[in-house]
Amino acid sequence: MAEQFEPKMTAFVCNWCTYAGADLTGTSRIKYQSNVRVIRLPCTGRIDFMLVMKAFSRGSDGVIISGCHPNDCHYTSGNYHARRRWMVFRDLMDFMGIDLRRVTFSWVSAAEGAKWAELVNEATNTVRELGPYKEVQELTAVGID
Amino acid sequence: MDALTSKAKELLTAGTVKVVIGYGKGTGESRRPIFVRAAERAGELVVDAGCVQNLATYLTKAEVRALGRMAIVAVPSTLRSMLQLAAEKQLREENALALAIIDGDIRELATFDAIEEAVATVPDAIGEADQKMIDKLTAMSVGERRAFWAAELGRCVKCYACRSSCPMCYCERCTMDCNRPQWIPVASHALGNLEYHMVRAMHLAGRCVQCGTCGAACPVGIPVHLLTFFAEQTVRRQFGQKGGANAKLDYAMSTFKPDDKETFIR
Amino acid sequence: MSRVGVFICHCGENIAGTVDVAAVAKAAMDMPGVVHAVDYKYMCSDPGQTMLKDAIRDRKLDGVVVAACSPRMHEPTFRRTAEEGGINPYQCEMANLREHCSWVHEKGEPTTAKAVDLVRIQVEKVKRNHPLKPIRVPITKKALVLGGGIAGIQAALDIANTGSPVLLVEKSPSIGGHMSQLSETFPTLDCSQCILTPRMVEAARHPKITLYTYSELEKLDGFIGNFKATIRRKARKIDEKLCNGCGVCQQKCPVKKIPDQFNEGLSNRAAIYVPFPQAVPNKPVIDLENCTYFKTGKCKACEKLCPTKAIRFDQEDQIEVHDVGAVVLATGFKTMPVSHFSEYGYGKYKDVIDGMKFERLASASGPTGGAIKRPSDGKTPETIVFIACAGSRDRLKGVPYCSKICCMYTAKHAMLYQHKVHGGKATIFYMDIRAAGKNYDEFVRRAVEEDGVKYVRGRVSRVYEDNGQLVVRGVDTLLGAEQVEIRADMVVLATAVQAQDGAEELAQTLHVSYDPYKFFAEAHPKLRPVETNTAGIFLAGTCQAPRDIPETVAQASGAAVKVAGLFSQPELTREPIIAVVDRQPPPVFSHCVGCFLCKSACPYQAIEEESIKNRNGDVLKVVAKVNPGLCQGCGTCVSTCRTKAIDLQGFSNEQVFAELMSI
Amino acid sequence: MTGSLATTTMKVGYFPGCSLQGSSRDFAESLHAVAKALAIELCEVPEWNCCGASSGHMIEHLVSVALPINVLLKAQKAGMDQVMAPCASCYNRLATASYEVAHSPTTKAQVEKILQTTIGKLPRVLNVVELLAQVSDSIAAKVSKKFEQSVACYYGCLLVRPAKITGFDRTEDPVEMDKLVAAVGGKSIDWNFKTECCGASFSVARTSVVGRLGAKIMHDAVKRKAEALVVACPMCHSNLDLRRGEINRRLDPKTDIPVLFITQVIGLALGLSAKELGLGRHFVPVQFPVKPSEKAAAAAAVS
Amino acid sequence: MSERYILTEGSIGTLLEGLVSAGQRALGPKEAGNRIEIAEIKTFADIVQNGQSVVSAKGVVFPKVERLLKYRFEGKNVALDDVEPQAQPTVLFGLRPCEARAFHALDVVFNWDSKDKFFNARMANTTIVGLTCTQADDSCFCTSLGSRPNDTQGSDILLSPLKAGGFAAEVLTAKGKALLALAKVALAPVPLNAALIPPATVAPAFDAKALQQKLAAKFDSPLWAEQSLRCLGCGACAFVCPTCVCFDIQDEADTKQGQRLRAWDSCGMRLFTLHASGHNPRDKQSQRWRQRVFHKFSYYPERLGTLGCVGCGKCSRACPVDMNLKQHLADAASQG
Repeated sequence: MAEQFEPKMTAFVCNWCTYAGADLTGTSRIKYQSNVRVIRLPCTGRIDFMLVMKAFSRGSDGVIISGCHPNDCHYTSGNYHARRRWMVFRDLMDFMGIDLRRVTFSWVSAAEGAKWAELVNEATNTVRELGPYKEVQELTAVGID
Repeated sequence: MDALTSKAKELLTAGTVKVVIGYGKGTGESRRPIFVRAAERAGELVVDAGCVQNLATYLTKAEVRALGRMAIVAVPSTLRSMLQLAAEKQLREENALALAIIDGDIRELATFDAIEEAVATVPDAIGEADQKMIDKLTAMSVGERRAFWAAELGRCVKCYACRSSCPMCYCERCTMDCNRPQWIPVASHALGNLEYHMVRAMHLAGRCVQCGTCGAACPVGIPVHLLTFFAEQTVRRQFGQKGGANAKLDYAMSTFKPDDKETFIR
Repeated sequence: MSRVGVFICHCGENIAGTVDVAAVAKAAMDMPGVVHAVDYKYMCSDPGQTMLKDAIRDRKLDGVVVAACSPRMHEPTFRRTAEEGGINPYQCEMANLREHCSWVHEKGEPTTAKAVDLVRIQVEKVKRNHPLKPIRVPITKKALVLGGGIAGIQAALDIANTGSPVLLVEKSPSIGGHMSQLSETFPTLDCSQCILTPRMVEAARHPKITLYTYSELEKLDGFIGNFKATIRRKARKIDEKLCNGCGVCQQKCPVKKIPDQFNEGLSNRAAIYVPFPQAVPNKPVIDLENCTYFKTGKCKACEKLCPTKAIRFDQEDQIEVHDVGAVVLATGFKTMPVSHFSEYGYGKYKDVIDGMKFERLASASGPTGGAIKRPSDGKTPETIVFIACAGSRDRLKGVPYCSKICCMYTAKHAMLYQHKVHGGKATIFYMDIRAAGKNYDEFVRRAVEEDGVKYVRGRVSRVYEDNGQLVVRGVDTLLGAEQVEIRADMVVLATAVQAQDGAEELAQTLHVSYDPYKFFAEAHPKLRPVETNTAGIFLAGTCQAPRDIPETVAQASGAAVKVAGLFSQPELTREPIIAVVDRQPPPVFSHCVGCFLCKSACPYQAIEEESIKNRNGDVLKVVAKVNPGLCQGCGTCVSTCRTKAIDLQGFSNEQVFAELMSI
Repeated sequence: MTGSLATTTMKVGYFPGCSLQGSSRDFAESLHAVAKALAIELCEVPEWNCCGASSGHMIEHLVSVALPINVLLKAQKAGMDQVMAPCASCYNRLATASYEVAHSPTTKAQVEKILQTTIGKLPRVLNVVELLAQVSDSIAAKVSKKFEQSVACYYGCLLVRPAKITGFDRTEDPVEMDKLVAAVGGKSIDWNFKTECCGASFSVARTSVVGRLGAKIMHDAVKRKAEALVVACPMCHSNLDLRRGEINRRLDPKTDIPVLFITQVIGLALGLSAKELGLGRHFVPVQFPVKPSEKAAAAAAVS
Repeated sequence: MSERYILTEGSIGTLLEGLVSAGQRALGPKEAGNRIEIAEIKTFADIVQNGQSVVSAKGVVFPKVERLLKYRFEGKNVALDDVEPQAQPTVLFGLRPCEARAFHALDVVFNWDSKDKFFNARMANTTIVGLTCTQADDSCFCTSLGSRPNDTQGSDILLSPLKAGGFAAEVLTAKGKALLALAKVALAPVPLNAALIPPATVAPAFDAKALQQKLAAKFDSPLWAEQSLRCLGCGACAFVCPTCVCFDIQDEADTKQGQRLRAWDSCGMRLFTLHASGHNPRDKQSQRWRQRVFHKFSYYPERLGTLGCVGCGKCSRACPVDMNLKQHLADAASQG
């Protein structure tokens, strides 16, 4: 590649832990790569599994999903439900040929500003190395005459 | 077979049920669903190896329900469907009773408890060929799997035969039909097909009774049932809960354990 | 077609220094649906807000995107402004250009590009926003106070004095808590019980306060203004109405050798006992582990001799459920247990004791009547060593924080010792002296200057016993880091303040969050110190962090005011960010198929079954319905719903989808 | 895992360090003998280098980190997931180094630069007591001749400190060695100087210091009826054994109680010979007051 | 009497090569697993001579998904990009006569009022080589619709197998003649005495004309509810059908660009007639089933002067619950 490929990263985060954590990253002025676009939801429980697939078919090269640590859910158990959803959906994506290296799940609390920066950087670097997610993005044109 | 006919006669004459949903002669050697409403036509009911389709689909079909109380000729997967439908408040004991075909003979199961018992005794493992195929796929590289499904789903025409034939796809409005927002593309291009089948599998994870009727229904022979089977197996493996085991709701995807074990969340 | 206005805030240099705000405004102007886009130095300033209001009016905006700091910071501000500008507050969204962009990325094109995206995301969202009305729910104007220490007592009294009824729940047989065990209090050295007991009595007598001693909270359901508290009243095995507290039972009880918790095990009590003479209520309890009757089935001495026939061996625990509108947590603290100090011989040597024991020794009502006698042989210690920070500020002991009260009470202890033991030698090993507080430093100075307490700045590495005497080995960092060894008759450890046992479990039953040390977490460290992040639950005293009595009392009153404030409203208005199940005209009625899988997914039991009937009252369809009072808006049901019949106001499928599509 | 060890072999990386090849051969011998008896295979780290102790970390910090990291990298290359360093000083250097690269990106980067490599997941560093503690069950199971002496377990400074680095046992009042002694039937006395300084590397430079410090330790141990001192560090051993003269000069009465390596104690209990355990190499001869049980045994043998 | 030449397997081979080198592609009934698909034909051996493909060949002229136009959002404006139909010159080789006839039923719809440029462009570039059926099954009913297994309508060339081997190729149109030229070998005319393998016998099950009249009076008959009781309301029948023309227009767009697609749809599906209000004029499956029958056998002949069905029976074979159209029509036609 002549000039470096910059991945599109989409993040779905909960409002109470990870979004707040990302705010803390800001208030602590910790720098991280600017590729990520955050979509704020009240809780990981709200993150519909289709959003992840949609993000890819919409052109994202990587997806980050993050919320409160177990036990810390602002809504007491939304993240537990989410965890189950991911435990199944992840396997299914894999079974259907989606590259799991492009999906990062994590718990980032409101106090873990540094972790958020780290997470975004690592995920972004991983995906940058993998390159654009053609396999899925190109599907939008396949099967149309 | 005689047993079934006489049972059906009895139920219809007694008025215990208004319709017996069963298998009858179809085109050529095939079997087709029939709806016997008069005792004298009970003779049309057939029981043989050709009777595999899961008729439970009709238990939620408005036109069939309108006929009155139903008796349904049930293969094991049909029984599991009935339990799952009950758990999801789509079927009540007064709606239907089962005429279960369990290794050859016919058993009338009028209560969910009875069905639960029966279900507990019959193995619910999926067919060997299907299991082989799933193992083969899981053994592949992710790229190979992608290629496999791209080829298979490329044929999909979105006729929704899989959805329509599935006993658990009773929703009046499917996610597919939801257009604000348009979650899934309507057109049957590669992306639309991939997303459609992904959603279907997810929606059946923890609810699939593994009858395979969806796969059998596909006119272009896509093994769509492998997707729901896999999703269901994932649930069973990780949470020990399964679809169609009991009439009380035990749905893995709307419950949780604080100590659910995963390895991928950082 | 919507008319969206976009307002980009420079936040001084905070955003403008990194992001090309003018370029963002220009890009925003090109976005479909945007009819107005400007950038301004401080959007949250008065002129900034006025500008927003004017724009809404003049440009007839129906949606507003404020691209500034985090919505967690100023969303309420700008929604209020939008409302004043004449549109529904929920037609206003914020793009986080500061915390999520300018503060975390380098100046440059990509950062500005991201800023544009963040704006576009919110524009696409706001285009799909719907006007929302705040939800109104009634308030039960009765408070529950957990913990009968000084914090609980104070909070209960203050709330009760505003006229609202209070349930004061204390798990031990008497209210009073740790303060009732203290001898004198710093910095005034007035007797703890002399100032506490009147409050205890006042609480007990107060017409608006119901005491639940020897009781515990089993569970708490519901939400702010509408909690349901389940309280277990443990069986005292006596009829409180009949008992007149004469105390005969205690005297006659054959079992007398039970270490007395109130005196920290320095004296004994009977199997039926009143924890201490000034206990409120002054009614005994039977301690089942030790009562002969409960162990062997024989005895019943107390029953025979009780003049009022108040003993009830067959009494059972009672469960009571009460509606309350607010909860004050005042569950207090514990001190670090023995096991942590093997190097100080704590637990090994009788004469190595902790501060609480010393309080009892020094207390006029204590086992020695206030005379300082060492536990091993009752001799008066001629030399005594106090070790401050025993566990505190010590990562190895799992307590990196300062316990805050030790410096002061250690000084007090030394002082009391000097007053009681003339010619006694008191030495204090300390790290730093933290005597910030009214008259606190003066107090410490008095200990040094007037009472001749010897302060040695340094840590103690080991306390060991040599020829029947304790040897305290430490270092004096002020005298050239010399090792010092002091042969002492008694050693007092200022053990660290820790969260009460079971604090974590309680926090989880109440859904309040807590810090790594199991102290309950306040909603905001500076601006909301007495709230928890669970609406309607407030904090008082040491369950939140170590603090002394004056602070505790102040915070308790603070919590009480919060409760009073809540109760002063006719009803509660809540954010309308809740789930709703769609309703359609007949014949559809709702897309919900009534599978109720959402019901098991809801953490708040907010999903109910609704039967849709025709005129003749026959049920046409049973569908889900969300109780707006119970729903907290997590949206778990939304992603569980296969037919997409449930949606979350403010984070609807259409909004989120549009956000995603705009990236 | 401990229980199963009786049957299966456990593989552990092994870093001898200099002392075990010189001054503390007795330690080495007893260690190998015991390991053999417990079916623990000590796999020596291929072409290991100095741990960077003593002079190393006094003079050049970076080198004192790079050296042990180099060792750990070699161990990791050799597929080891734990490395046991019997010498407390080696142990401390290895542990400190891996702690530093784990916690300071800058140090990590510098070290990577020096070693011309990238540092991945390093093997866990164990001291000898830690290792034996892992298998204490099988030790207890294998005891053939109870070690009935009452001893003072002496940990010294490097084994358990600093806690954030060793993360092993109770820093201020360690007990793991005492547990091992108990496991083989011995009685470990309660005394005061478990973690007192013994003078460490002054062993050569300033023997007077060693004498002063050692005397304090020996005094308390003897006063509390210890029949031997048990150590897990070559320096402690040489200071208390080799320098007994210096110590006794400051003691009244003088003492001749032996100083044993924990491996030797366990070895004796497992019924290994004095030779296998290198007991002959001590300066203070290893002998114990005869126990009543032994008397009985002897009597029985005669009649 | 049109020209008839002998096409040996060999000359079919060269013909196939010829048309490929002429920049055309040959599609035809081909084995795919346990199904027959309309797929690329390379050699004569590829062609399956008996049995029906699951999905019809209609996709060649009316793809399951086709792009009608593209657009981009430029600021607040939308820029349109026209899309030209991908009309690759195609020969449908060895198509069953019933399917060959089906293109007419499509044509009458796509050129009913406005002329559909996409359909027409594709149709113009398509040559059809029919192949006489020598085998039929219980779902076939071409003869009931006034057709026959060796019907020439719709084909540019019709191949009929000769007893002696090879085929009699009847050239029916100029297109056909041009195609045959690509064989690049002199073709012998079929001698008059040459014997053909007899076409399949398909017993007529009803009379289409009579059916049409019957239907006029049967709109409210309980028959439809009875027949459709087992119908699941999926679109399998419509999507395999060579004559079904129902389509849906869908825009797929984000904030940057979009495309307008035409995709197959089916009147058998509930959603097909669902109004935004929630009202559905064809709410019951029976109504949708009736619509399907009436559309093909009543409305088509009335409005477009042709049947909307060719009796290929693909729908019956594809149906997961064995809705056998022939049977159901026969019942409709027979009942009073």
